[in-house]
Amino acid sequence: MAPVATPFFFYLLSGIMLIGGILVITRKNPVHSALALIVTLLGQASIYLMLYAPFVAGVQIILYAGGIMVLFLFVIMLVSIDRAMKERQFNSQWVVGIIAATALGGLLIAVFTKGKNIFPEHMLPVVTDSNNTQEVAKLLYGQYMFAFEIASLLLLVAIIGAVVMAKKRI
Amino acid sequence: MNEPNTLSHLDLETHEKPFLDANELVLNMGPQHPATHGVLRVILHLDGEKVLGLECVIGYLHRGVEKIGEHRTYTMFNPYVDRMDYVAAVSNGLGYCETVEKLLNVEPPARAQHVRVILTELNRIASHQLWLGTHALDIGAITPLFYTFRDREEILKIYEKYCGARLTTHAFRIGGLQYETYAGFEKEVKNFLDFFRPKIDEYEELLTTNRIWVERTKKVGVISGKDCIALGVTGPVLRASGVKWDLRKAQPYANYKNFDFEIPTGQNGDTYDRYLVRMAEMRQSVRIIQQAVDGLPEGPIIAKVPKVMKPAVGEVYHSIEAPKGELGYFIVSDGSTQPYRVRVRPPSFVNLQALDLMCRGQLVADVIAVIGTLDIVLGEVDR
Amino acid sequence: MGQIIQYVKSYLTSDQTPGAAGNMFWVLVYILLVFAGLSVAVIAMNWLERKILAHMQVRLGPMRVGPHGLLQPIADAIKLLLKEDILPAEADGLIFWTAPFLVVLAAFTVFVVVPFGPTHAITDMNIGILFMLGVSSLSVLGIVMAGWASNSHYPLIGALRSSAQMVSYEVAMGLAVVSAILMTSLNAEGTGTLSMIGIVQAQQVQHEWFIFKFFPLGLVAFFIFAVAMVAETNRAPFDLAEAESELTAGFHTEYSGFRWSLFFLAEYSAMIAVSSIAVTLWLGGWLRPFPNVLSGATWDEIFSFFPGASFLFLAAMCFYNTARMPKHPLFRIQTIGLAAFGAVLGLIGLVLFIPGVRVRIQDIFWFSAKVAGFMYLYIWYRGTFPRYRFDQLMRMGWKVLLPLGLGVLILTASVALLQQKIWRP
Amino acid sequence: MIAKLKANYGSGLEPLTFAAQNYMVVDRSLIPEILQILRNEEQFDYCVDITAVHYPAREKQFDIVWVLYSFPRNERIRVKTQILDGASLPSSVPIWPTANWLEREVYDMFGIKFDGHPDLKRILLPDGWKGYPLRKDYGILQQDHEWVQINLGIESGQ
Repeated sequence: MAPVATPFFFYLLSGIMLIGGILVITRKNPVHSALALIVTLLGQASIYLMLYAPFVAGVQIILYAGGIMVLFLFVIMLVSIDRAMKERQFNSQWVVGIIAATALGGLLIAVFTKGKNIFPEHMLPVVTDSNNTQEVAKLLYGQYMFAFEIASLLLLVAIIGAVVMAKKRI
Repeated sequence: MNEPNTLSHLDLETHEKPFLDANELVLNMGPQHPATHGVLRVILHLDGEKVLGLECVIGYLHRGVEKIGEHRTYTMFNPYVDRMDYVAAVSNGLGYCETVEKLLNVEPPARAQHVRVILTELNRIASHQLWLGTHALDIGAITPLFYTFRDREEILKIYEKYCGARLTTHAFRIGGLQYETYAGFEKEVKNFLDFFRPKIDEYEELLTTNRIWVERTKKVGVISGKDCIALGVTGPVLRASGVKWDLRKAQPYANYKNFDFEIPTGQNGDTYDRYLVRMAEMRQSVRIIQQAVDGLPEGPIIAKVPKVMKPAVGEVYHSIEAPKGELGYFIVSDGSTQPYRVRVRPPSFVNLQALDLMCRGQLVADVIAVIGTLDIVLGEVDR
Repeated sequence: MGQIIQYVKSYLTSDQTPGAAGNMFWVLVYILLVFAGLSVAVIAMNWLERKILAHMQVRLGPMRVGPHGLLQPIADAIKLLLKEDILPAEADGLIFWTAPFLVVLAAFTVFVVVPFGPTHAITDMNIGILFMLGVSSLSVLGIVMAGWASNSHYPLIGALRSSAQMVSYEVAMGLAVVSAILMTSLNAEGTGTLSMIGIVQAQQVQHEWFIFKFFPLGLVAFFIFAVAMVAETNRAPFDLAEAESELTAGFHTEYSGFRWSLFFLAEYSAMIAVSSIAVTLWLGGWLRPFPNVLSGATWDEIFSFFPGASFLFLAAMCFYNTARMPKHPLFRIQTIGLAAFGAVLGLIGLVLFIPGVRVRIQDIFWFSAKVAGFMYLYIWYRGTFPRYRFDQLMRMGWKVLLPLGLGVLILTASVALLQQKIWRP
Repeated sequence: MIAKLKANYGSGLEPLTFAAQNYMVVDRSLIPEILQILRNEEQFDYCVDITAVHYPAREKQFDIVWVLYSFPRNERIRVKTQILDGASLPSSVPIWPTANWLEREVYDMFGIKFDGHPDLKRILLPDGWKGYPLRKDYGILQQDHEWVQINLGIESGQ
């Protein structure tokens, strides 16, 4: 099978993701922002596909694009858009924002320049097509079992918290 | 019965605040909406899908029937009443004719009375059939509509043969009937009864034990008998709330006292009970028609009434049990050929008032079910 | 030139799907075929639904446009295309316009992995079923966008209802699917698969459709899926999102003409898509019925006559009805039309009897026949059931189907584990 | 019953019968009291109808009619009173909730005001309409031309 992981696709998808990300924070209408975020997430799923991780890509689409973002939109649609449009977009904590952005940018540049030493190339063999999902499962339920269960517990706490907050009496 | 006659559990002035002070959603339903049975406009105040309150806007079909009545002679006004509740035109005609007969102090002959009962009860069946079809359609069952219309057609055929019209029949005249029944009338009515009895079972088979139907109708639009009386709600809605009251028994008119039938009642006053009551009423109507057509006497069909009717000065209120409830006429005569004042007490208009009470706290889908179960005809609400 | 012909020819000898073989020419051909077939299926479904529903309701349905209304869907399509495309004032134009395309895109893209036969699929992905669920879940986005962008209350409520409904029923659906996927791992290596073709092949290897596997576990999982899929496609009795008696038309109230017809197209192709999943997962996909009881080359031969025979039967029905047509001159065109239609069907039937065609076509036939069974169920539901209320729908999804799905999943896993331990000590 | 009421109220109340139907003409001032008594003590728990009749020649132009029915007694009675044009009546919504729409209709058609009514506005005619159609001086072809012109955009106003 011919490889699709060419630089052209990488730059195309990254470009789409970047444009989507910028739209998320610049659009005044929250529904537009959410839709732009969905575009970004779909681009991310495509990049997973390029990395030969189809299972993660599929899960990304089902959970984020198809599930979570629908709930986001659900909430946003119920909020009065007119009032949100009138509010000032960027809040006044821009000093903190610039510091955070610079720090993150510096980190990224550092990783990019020194990355060759941190991540040796082709350390992990490319997982073959057929048993990709099984490999993910083995890692998740074998090596990283504890982390996985901790994450589930956290999510459970979040769910209970949400129910308690939404319902006055249970 | 000495406690104050106010509504039991709800204060209809204000409705409770929406959850977390969210904006209440105002949804305008109608006047052009598939499930408002005509041109009813309902303004719904919603919290999500929960109904906090609603307001009916009516009058889109107002034609000033009462005003027209003041400018027509007693005979000329007769066809107009058919245009109010156009799915039960015969009942309207019966109520009007009987009221004027009371004013004139005439008694229609026995044969006319029998034919009147037959046609009126056929009309009750037709009206309930139309109700069942549209009500089921509102709740999402599309098939019963076609079954009921297929069978209603047979009734309309009998009307067409008798008086030439199918819907606005103008079947009765003041003092009796204009036309003798056509040859084979009795046989056709009997045939219809034999044809129709299994059809009621067919309707019930489709709906009565259908899980979704039961879930959609039980405990929906509940109204107690006390609230019904306070709001003046009559007809099957009142009977489904457990009040055994039917004008045909309580204050018999025409010659209903000669016939043997029962008043079906419900206990819970919910949409399902109203459905059962109406189904049972159709069976009772079949029973009445059977007795009437079996004992149809020979004789004249119209009493002696003057060509130009000039009733004595006075006023009369008379009401009958129309398919939808108490249909009353209040006619004031000033001794001339035209009524001085005609007032129609429409059952649909008064019953519609209960919509707000019945829908509070329910969901949007239930509003549709309740509008359907009240069985309103906008022609009668607006007149 | 010769190279191109060589390229085109090279696929014919391979036993893979064109996608897996990497042959772009055949991929395109398959895409066109699937797209055309789907459009024809939607048109046929439109006619059949109206006709079957009509006969359930003691009426005739379309009878005027063409013999027995056969040309009605075409007339409808022309009408819809010629209608004015209305953009409501103060609607969000861009989202309003893109929403129907997104829905159609999602509904059609899933057919990339639907296996009509062991090699009759556009491609075979190793995450096939996940891809189908994922892409079909994107159509919710289109519906939400359509409802919000219309800037009107009925579409908004319709969109809210339909998205809530689809998101909740996806969970139960996913659980049912997982329990079927677990069953694919019952082989010598103990490795399951997510590939659509692999799932059917697993049923072939195990000599059992998954609906009968671990009776009644497979059946229950199938039942959960069958309920969830009706809810997922917003069809009666779960058609609250477009309940015409409550919300006039739900999320597509404000749409007209071409864009409305896109929603229509998407709804019907989504119905076919979820039915395809059900057929693939539980009903043995393209496998013919009774492969175990009636096995052997003779039975294979006999079953391969079915496709042609069914078309001939339809043709015979057409000719019978042609003979019953009124003899009035006004009906002459209709009579000729019906006879011609019968002739076309008969011709197709005869072509399907050619030995070479017969063997290749039967996979597609059995798959389509099973899907058609589901389509009939959809119509039957619509003719029979009243509509659920929203809270009842949610209660059923979360309180009945979800625990049931979890239970089935756990039981299936335990039974599968036990069997594997005994089978492979 | 009627005799008892007659004994209590004397000249303010006049019992009458026409075509075997009982009704009583009551003085305007006694109306709230009589209705309350009929509802609470005489068990007339169902208000069938409220309507009015216009007599332009009289000094007291309007007849208001309450049609009442008692479930326990299975009996009907009509209460009638006469009022001047422009005079108002106490609302009977607190006594019979059904009076709400019935009184609105009387207001809509005759312009008679009911004090204490929770929401007295037109019911069948549109809100801005001028004139009260069921008064005798309102012609059968008469319309509120201005309203039609403004709200329906019909030039002729018909």
